[in-house]
Amino acid sequence: MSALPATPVAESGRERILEVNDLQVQFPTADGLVNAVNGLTYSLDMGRTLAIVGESGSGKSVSSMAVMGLHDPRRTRISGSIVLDGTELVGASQETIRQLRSSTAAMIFQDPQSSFHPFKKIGDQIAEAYLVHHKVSKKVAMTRTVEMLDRVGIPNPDRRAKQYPHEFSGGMRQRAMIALGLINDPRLLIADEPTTALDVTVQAQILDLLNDLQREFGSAIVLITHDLAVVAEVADDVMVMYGGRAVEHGTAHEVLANPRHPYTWGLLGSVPKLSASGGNLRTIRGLPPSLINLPSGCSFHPRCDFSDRVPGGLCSKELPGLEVRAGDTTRRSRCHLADPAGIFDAEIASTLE
Amino acid sequence: MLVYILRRVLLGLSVLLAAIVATFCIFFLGPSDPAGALCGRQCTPDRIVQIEKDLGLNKPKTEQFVTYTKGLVAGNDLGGKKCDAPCLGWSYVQNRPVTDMVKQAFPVTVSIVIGGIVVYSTLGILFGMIAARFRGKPLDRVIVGVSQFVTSIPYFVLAQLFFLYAMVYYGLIPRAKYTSILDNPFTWFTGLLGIWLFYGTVLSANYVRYVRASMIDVQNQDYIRTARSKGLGERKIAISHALRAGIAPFLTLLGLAVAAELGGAIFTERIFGLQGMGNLALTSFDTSDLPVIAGVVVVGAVIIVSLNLLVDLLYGLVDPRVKLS
Amino acid sequence: MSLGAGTEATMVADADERAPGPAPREGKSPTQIALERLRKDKVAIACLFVIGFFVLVAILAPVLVSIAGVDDQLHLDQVNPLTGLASFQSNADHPFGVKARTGEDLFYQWAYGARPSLVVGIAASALTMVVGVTMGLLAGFLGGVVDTVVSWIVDFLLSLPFLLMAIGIVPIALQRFGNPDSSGFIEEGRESTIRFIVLICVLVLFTWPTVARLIRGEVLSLREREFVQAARSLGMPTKRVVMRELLPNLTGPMIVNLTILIPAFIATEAGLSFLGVGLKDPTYSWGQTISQGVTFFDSYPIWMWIPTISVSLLVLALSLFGDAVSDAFNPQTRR
Amino acid sequence: MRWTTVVALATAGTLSLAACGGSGSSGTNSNNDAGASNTALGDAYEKVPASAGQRPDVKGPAPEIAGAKKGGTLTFNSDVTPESTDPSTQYYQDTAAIMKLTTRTLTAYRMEGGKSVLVPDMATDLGQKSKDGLQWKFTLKPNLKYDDGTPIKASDVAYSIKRSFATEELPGGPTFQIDYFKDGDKYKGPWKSGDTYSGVEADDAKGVITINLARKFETLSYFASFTMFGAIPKAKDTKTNYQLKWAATGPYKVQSYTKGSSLTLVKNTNWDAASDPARHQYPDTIQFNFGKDAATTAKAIMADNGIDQTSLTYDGVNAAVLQQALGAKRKQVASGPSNCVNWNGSTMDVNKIPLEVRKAVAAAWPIDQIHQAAGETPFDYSPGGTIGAPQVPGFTKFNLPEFPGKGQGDPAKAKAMLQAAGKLNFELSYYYSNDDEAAKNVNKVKVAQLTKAGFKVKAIGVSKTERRKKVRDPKAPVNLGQGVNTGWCYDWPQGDSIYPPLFNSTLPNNSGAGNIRDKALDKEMADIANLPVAEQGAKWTALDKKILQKYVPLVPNAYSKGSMIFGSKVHNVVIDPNQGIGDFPSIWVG
Repeated sequence: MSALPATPVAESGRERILEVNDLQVQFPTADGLVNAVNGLTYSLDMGRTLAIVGESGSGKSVSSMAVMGLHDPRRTRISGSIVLDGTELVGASQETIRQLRSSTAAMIFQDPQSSFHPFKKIGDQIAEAYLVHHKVSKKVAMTRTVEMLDRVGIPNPDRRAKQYPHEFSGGMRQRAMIALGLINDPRLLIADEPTTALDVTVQAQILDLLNDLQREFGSAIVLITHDLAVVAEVADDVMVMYGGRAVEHGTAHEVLANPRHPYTWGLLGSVPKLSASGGNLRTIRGLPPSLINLPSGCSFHPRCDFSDRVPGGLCSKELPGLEVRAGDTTRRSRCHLADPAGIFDAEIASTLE
Repeated sequence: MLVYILRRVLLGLSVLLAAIVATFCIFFLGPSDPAGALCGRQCTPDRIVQIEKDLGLNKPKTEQFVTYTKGLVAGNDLGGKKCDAPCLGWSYVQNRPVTDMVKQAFPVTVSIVIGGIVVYSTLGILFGMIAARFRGKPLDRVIVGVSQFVTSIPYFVLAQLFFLYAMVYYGLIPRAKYTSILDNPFTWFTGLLGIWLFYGTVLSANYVRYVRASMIDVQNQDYIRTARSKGLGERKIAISHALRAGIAPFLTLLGLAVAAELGGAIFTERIFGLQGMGNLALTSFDTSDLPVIAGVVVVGAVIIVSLNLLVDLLYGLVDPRVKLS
Repeated sequence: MSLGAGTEATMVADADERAPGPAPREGKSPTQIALERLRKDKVAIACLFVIGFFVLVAILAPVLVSIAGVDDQLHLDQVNPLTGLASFQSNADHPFGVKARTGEDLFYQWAYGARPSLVVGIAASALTMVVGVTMGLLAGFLGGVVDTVVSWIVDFLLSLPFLLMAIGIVPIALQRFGNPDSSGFIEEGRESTIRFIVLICVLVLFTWPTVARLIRGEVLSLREREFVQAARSLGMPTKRVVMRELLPNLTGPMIVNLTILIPAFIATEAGLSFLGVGLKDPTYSWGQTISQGVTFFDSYPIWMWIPTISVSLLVLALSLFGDAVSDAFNPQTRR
Repeated sequence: MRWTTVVALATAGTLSLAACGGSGSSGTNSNNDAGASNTALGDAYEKVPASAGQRPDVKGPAPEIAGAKKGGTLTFNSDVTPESTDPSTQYYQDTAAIMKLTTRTLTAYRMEGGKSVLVPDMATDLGQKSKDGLQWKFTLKPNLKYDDGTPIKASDVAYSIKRSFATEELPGGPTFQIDYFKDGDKYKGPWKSGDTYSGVEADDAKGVITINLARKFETLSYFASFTMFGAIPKAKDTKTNYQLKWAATGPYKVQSYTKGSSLTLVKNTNWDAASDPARHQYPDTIQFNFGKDAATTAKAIMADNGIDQTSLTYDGVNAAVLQQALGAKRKQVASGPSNCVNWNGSTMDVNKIPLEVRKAVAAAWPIDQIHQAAGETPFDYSPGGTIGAPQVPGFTKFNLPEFPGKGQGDPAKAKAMLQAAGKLNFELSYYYSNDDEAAKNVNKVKVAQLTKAGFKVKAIGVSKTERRKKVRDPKAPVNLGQGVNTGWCYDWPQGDSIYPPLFNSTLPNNSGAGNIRDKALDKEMADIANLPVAEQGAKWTALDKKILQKYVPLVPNAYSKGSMIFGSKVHNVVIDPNQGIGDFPSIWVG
């Protein structure tokens, strides 16, 4: 595992808001120990957007929740280091973490339907977050809430604040969620699939909104998504995760245009194309790995079409490191293949067009 | 909300009406000999005919049903025996209007049930929450274990032992006694407190695990995570977010359980010697005094339907979504 | 845009990632996974042994009583005619003692008493499940008028005071279906059969609505799920949708419910017998024995305690096992 | 027949309530073993002398009981709830005992050293009979008052009697007045037939109540102790609701009454102790709780804590406390003869079963086993082999060898008798309650023994309610256990309230015992009944013997006993042999 200070984008001058080092998250269950995140290292500067992509079970949500300290400490084992705005979170008291939530780091959840309390008014729920961190009257908090609802583009914010979640449409709820995320001007915003449940036009509006807000507040954003189109649109950096590990991490351009890992190829290949008339979608064969018994060596090898090109069965024996490979400058990847760029150019690129 | 209430009331009324029809069919169309029972010991065939005439038992069943229903609404005059509305019929054995007998027994049963509900709701929610909060810890195991154990022992055995040891042999708890709340609220309270505590505690064991599961389920809900992500303290989350959501399904269960509670009250009344509707039904069962049993069943249905309605309305207050449905 | 149909299902399940669910495994249904979990649950296994023990007692009752050398006759000579009680609690001839006054053997009644408990518990809960699930499926899946009617019946039945109705129905059913001869004679065997059937019917009648309500709720939410919608839009016949898509997904709640119902019914049978409207001689039942013996709990404790402990143990084992099953299907509520 | 719990107490724990009021059970003695160890209890019965009959000259007040204290609360708990507390219709032992506290009657029983004698109560004597015996006059003592202080008038007593004729509005009471009083069959009570009735007349100025009879009624003085011979102020009569709040004339008045649940009595300050020879006024409050589970009540009283120390029950000695009652807690039990004789379902239809077979049944009858299976204990019965009860004045107790009144029966001898008569496998058929534990056990015993004796037995199990109807059904196709099948409780201690109601040939089928149809017997009974009361006893004894030997209509099983258990602070609980229940007004606490 690389212990290097790991920032693929060495852009000095910006303040570093988040630094995750060798993060491990495990859940003991009756069936065995679930290794959800296995040695994840990355960092994020203010004003930048990092997209984390990967299949279900790849550890992207789990690692982000760890940043918010949202795992039940009684049933989770976390090791490594998470430094948020200069505060070490691993091993910190619940009170310390609580203070940082929403004020320093806020999270937008993927399902606004279930993420709002069904019995409470939207306005009250948002104002509550403001009241925790500000010693103001309820009235002030409500004014602020209405202001935020207006900011995220909810019409009639006054009236809307007094409504219950079930009276909101999906898009409106998502906007309210964002308003909740931003109410305390957080320095880091983690958005977990913020657009999954929405139709395309609303999606675009929400993404624009996030972009605008980032520009305005200068916050850093972690965007968790499986939607590569979204990634292309908003992300500065992209981290691809598989089996609880990062397998490729670089700028959006690097990762999307010239991916260096067979798993990234698979992801890109499974994106439906408007041009392809009824052609079969390509999917990644096999199923995501069991997090209880991770495959030996490279976790991806059982599903990898290229592992036979690595001599000596190395793929199943040894875990490749996340390193800057020959020909790259900043992007790091985790693969035994000697010449992934060559393979991509020769065999993969054409299929993605 | 008004539409919702109206709908619930209408549904309740239709169910009640059906309950009356069903009760009538079961108890009055079945083979029985009410006139023989009422006739007493100096019985002659003439007298039986006379009684049948008095009670309208010689008329067609449909007409009897109309009379019965009419009696419920407007009262009846059964062969010179005046039976005021709501007339539930005439007790063959006791030679009294059933309504009088039920009126006497009704407040006893309702007192037991309501008091029991208060105790077991409080204890059930309290211990359920504690268990959920300390999930997997020894305290949780103790609470769940004890509740499992208590629910496994037949209630009537527990009640007998409690009565004899706690109330009779050692006199730890005053003997149960019913006085009307209207006469003396204080003795009403003290007289029934022991029963409420016992009945409520035993019954709460049924709900502890339910509340616990419900609270754990709520703990896993997205909106609790959201609340946490806002930086709210655990106490605030537990009380203002989790409890409210966790109680909603409990309320539904409460409505469903009223029928069962009335049943539990039978054992309670019998063992602790309180003259409630359960005891009344059992006594009447023994003397085949069918109108009384039928009356008790109808009133029991009224209690269940109205408590259900109450629970539904409460649920409407807790969960704003139901107003739409 | 999405990553493609192949990963769609797993993406939907992404929400579960934070709460670690079962790790995906190849070719295993939720039931199989649950069974696997059960196999590892020590409490569940212990409960199975207890349940198995009582099942064996019930099945082998004739063998057991002949080994013990006891019968169902009166043994007036076994008790002190003055006090009506036997001088012993347990001896070689009567391991569980004898009843007061009549000296009837209690081991005999205990061994045969295991039968109605289990038969009522299992038969009534199986029937309840069948009726409840059917009605719940109909209401939830067909909706419309059917739903309204079924829901109304559910509301109606749940509004009747169960125990009071049971108290009233039993004697009436006895008279109606007893078919007495000219002298009013109903054979003993026939009467106890009627009581048995009436008891089961009453239990089923008043319990299926609860199950139906639950299943209806499940079906309503399942109906909106993608795979069911897909199956319907593909024109799959309703029957197939129900059998292939809905039922398998209801297995969990059904099994969990079954494990709740069985002990509940066993306890109810005991309670009804205590009130005198349950089972009667010559069908022995534990509830009956308890109700007779409870009077003598201090002077002749073995009479009440053996069946009480048996019922409690069986109910405890069944409900703990039920919890284990429920946990196995739904690890979220795991202790 | 006064109504009582003649059926054996249901085995403890079952929730069935006995249908009728009153106390214990019935019975004979157990086997020899039991008899030996039970001598004390058995003999206690023998020691009770016959009730001393009538004492017309007794005046009030009742003599003080040695050591008795005033004050305190006495609590009665019972499983049984009084059916009706209307003075005109009450006909139960327990209700009569309760109402003795509140309601004075023309005559009353009082306890004199364990004997129960009839004394004048509201009347100055036991009634003055005209020469032809068809007119009786009772004169009220002066200055009698209701609990509200208003004076009791002779017409109030007459009104109370007249109300008892209204059997449609107020069913269930005794009916001797209908049979004996002038035009008794025509008068339908004050509501239907008006206030004027030639059978009962009152003269308020002289305080005289005149009763005109249709035929001689030598034992009317006894009948006059029924509560219908109390006083009811017409203005306060609420008809069917009078039972809920009745005017008091005795030492206690009703403070509150919840039917089926509780009755609270407090001292009646307008009661005049000086004029009442039969009652005391010791406790301040007397509380009755009804519908209390018998077993728990019994256990509580035996445990003797708190309120249970001043509590008692007339539910008999429950099986749950039998061991204590026979041993350590013997002092908390009062037991004594009752007015009932028991034959446990042995009535034989003389028209359907030949005499030889009836004798065989008597020889085989398993008396002791039945008592045991029914759960009857020495507190419920003592051995008895006669139809009449031995405490009836003038009655001489006897034991015929064919009717020992105890023992296990001899099936071998019975079989030999059957064989001799050529009636082997004679079918005996009868009904039993199959929803009653004790009845089922008794049936098992009967079936086993009778089968062993060479009978074919058809035992028909029906519900309790059904059985009540069946045993009185004139056309019932069975030959055993019909009619008055469990036993008889006399209404007053004289043969005319025992034999004619059982054996009169004019009775409808299955409403007496054995369906005997013999005009000669009718005449014999009528003749004895018309003798002066003092002369009747010996004649009835001879008749008893004759009926048993000549007709064999039943097998006497036992003399019943009444038993009460009480807390350690309850005193002077004595069973009235004419009532089978304690004399409540003489009980004190402290």
